Amino acid sequence: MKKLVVILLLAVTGYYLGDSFMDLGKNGPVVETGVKDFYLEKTVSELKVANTITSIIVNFRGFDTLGEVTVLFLAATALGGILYKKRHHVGERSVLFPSSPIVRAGSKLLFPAIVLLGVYVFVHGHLSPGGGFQGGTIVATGFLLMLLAYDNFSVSHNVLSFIESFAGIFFVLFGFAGMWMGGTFLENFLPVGTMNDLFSGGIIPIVYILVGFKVAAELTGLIYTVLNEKET
Amino acid sequence: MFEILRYGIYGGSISLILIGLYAALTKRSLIKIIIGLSIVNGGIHLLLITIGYVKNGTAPIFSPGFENAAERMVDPVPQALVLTAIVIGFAVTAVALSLIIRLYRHHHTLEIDEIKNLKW
Amino acid sequence: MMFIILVFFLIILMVGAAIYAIVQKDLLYAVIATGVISLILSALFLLLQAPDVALTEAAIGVALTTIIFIITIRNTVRHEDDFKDRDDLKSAVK
Amino acid sequence: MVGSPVLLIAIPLLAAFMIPLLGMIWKELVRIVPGLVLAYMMISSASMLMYVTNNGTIIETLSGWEAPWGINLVFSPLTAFLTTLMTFMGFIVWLYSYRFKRNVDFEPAKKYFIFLMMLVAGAVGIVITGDIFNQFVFIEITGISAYALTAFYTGRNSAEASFKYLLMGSLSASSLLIAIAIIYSQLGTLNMADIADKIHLMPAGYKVTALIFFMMGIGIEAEIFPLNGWAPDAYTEAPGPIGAAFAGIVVKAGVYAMVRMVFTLFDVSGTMEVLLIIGLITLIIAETAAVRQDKLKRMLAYSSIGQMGLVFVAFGIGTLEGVYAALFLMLNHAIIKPLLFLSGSQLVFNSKEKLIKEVNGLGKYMPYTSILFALGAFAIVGLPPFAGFWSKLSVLTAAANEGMLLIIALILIVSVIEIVYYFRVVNRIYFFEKAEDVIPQKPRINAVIAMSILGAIILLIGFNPDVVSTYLHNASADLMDTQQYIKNVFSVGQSLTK
Repeated sequence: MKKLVVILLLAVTGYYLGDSFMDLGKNGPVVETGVKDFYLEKTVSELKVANTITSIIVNFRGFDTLGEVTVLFLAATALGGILYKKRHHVGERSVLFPSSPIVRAGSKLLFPAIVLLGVYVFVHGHLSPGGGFQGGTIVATGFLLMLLAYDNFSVSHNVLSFIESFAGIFFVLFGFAGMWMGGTFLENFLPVGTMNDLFSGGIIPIVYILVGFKVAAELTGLIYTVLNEKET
Repeated sequence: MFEILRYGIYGGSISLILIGLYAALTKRSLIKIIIGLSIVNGGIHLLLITIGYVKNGTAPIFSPGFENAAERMVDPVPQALVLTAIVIGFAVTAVALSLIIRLYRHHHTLEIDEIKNLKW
Repeated sequence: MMFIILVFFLIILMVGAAIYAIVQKDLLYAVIATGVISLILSALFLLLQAPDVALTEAAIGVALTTIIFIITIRNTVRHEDDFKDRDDLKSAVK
Repeated sequence: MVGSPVLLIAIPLLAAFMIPLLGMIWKELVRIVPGLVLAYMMISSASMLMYVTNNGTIIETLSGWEAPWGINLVFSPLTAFLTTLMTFMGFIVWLYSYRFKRNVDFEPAKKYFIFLMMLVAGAVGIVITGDIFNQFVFIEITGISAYALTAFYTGRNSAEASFKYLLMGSLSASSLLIAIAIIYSQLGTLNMADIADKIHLMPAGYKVTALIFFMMGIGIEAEIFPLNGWAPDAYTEAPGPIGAAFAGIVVKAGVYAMVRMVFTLFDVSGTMEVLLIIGLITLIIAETAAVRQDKLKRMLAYSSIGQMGLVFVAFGIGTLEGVYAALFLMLNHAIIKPLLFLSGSQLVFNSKEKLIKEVNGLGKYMPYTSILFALGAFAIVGLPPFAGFWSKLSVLTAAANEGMLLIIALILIVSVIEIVYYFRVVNRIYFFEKAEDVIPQKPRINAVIAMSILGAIILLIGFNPDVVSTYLHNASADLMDTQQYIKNVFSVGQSLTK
């Protein structure tokens, strides 16, 4: 009975969803020129950033990104709180998969490469696909690999929270610096340089690198907290 | 041809949303519910990306020498939104799963009917 | 033409994986099917000219989400219909 | 220079990132710093409220891009009023829970204060942002803080209440994203003023679909009827002051998002009637459910949902008077319900089950707390000399002017039900004998101060309702005038930072 009701509900939802989007190909949007043309134009002419998505995430909609790293920060904090036990054995964890020597050796080989790739991705976020989020998550997967392969591999919670806090603090301080330089919050106050240089785009690469550090630290901490959750 | 592509992707993403919603609303295992939610999120992300797609579009990244390629580029805004939404969705999923672990500690089951201590 | 066939193939695969994920009673397989959905999504994002999103989805959806699900399953129950503790199940299997 | 709206969000974020470091230096700092931040937010938004009342709306652009392109913050009379209210409540809740888990556990206490601060910051963000996707991000910030605070006690039911909240929260976040997708696909913009400017171009069918998805997405925070299943459990299982924070802060932000959407963003005809009907259903179901409860906090939670229903009824009347009445109700509810939660959780402090019958005869043992609870109860049912009376009167006047007699009758009937269940509790406090095993709790000095401030405000508004009427009039005029909103956002001349 319940399933029937749900299916009926979903049918109605599906019909209206389809109705809203299917016509888009035929008629197109009712407003031809949205904000995207402005973004595409200004990214080249004013910000000198090659990757439009980077310029949107860090500059045009930078406030969203600040909120988003806060969501991750809160999730990492919440996870620690929800799984909190009075006596927490640090460094002891349930080994997920008893890993073979091949996996261990392979992980050891791959780990620096993955971390290096992640760092490359977030440093070049304004020039090529990628950026803080992508690079940060790649670095976190590197740490995840090590955590899975070695049951005695541990990351220091203090170091992680240092990185997390400092990256977050500097992000907000860069925003304040924009205000202090006479503009608005998160305004790009540094010279933008020439396009396709590593040092171009003003504060955009700097902020994205901070985001990368923060995301990497938070995701690693999150995974580490869950991995340390012993079966009871 | 392009119309067919568009319909196909919209159809795929909407059916993902509906399948996920079905799982989230009818399944009795808590983990299945969260799986359903993450499928819904995937569908919505695909939907958003497809909105921005244009025929024969290129990625919204300017390469040296092609600074005037803007009119052929796909819409970058939905992509930025999806980036944000993916990370937020992951954060919510992680919190949900940790709550499941804690519920299991107390109830030793994941059946939603057996956990209902509180009235709905 | 090839492009459209490829996209349709991926979409059918993805919807199939989604259906498999919700009918499968073994939660571990269901979770892996969810990971497959994320993988296909990431490929679709790449085909739809969204390389940034594809990177993120590949790292978060495929690797991190799946692993968190698997850890949860290791810490709780593996089968959807399990009513009892895992220890009971273990002894029953042995 | 009176401050800047962006600081209301940036400062708490900065402090939240700093607290883990500060905790390593001196453990007391994790309590003091959130308090300082909340006090700063309160003072700053109050002074900006004065500025806005005299000089008109403040629009703050971010990242140096003007309205449709960058994200902007709107500090209009309405948002200034709500922000001041919410930050004030945040400060009161902080004051009440200053000694929370002191000398017991450091880690949970640290997290509690981070989440409390972020709850307030997220709610402020929902209210002052001028961009729908940004609003989504702030809804998630508020949401995650709320889930974590609901699951704060490691007891049996708190994780379940939190899970229920999270489930509904993430479903509604998904529907919010779908709504954003529909809007963006048609209008190519995410800025609220820009949407309000262009919405008439959108075909009506899409508009209705988008509006329904939006309502589903935001209704969860606003506790409207089909989406409020989480509320009683979350209010019951969360720590006492958090119930107050939910009632005073989160719900207000949700209601704001809802009415901003209905009044400004969309121009669908008939939405007001829908609001009215949803409000009536919520009101009647919640108030009848409240009578049946045997747990004190659950009763208060249902009463809170019912009050939100009344707020929506008042908004749904659709006239300027109706909006005025609704805002007045929100103000009163935001002050009275936290007082009830705070004093109520003192009354059942030492009990495990938190049942209503455990307050029997506590009037002798906890005289001050009991008086404050009784004051709150009298005020919320709308007895004449207290604050609630004026707001209920204004709702009835607004309905009478529109000739909605049925609604007046229903509101009066529901008020009678409200009187029944609140007076039952007050009756138990004063005229019953105390059970043997109930241990009265002597409230701490900071809790007493926090509750006394709220009580004093109730009396102040009750005896002199004119102190708030200027702000309420400005705020309701601001909500009704869509064209002015659009004009304000697009004429960025008032940015204070320049």
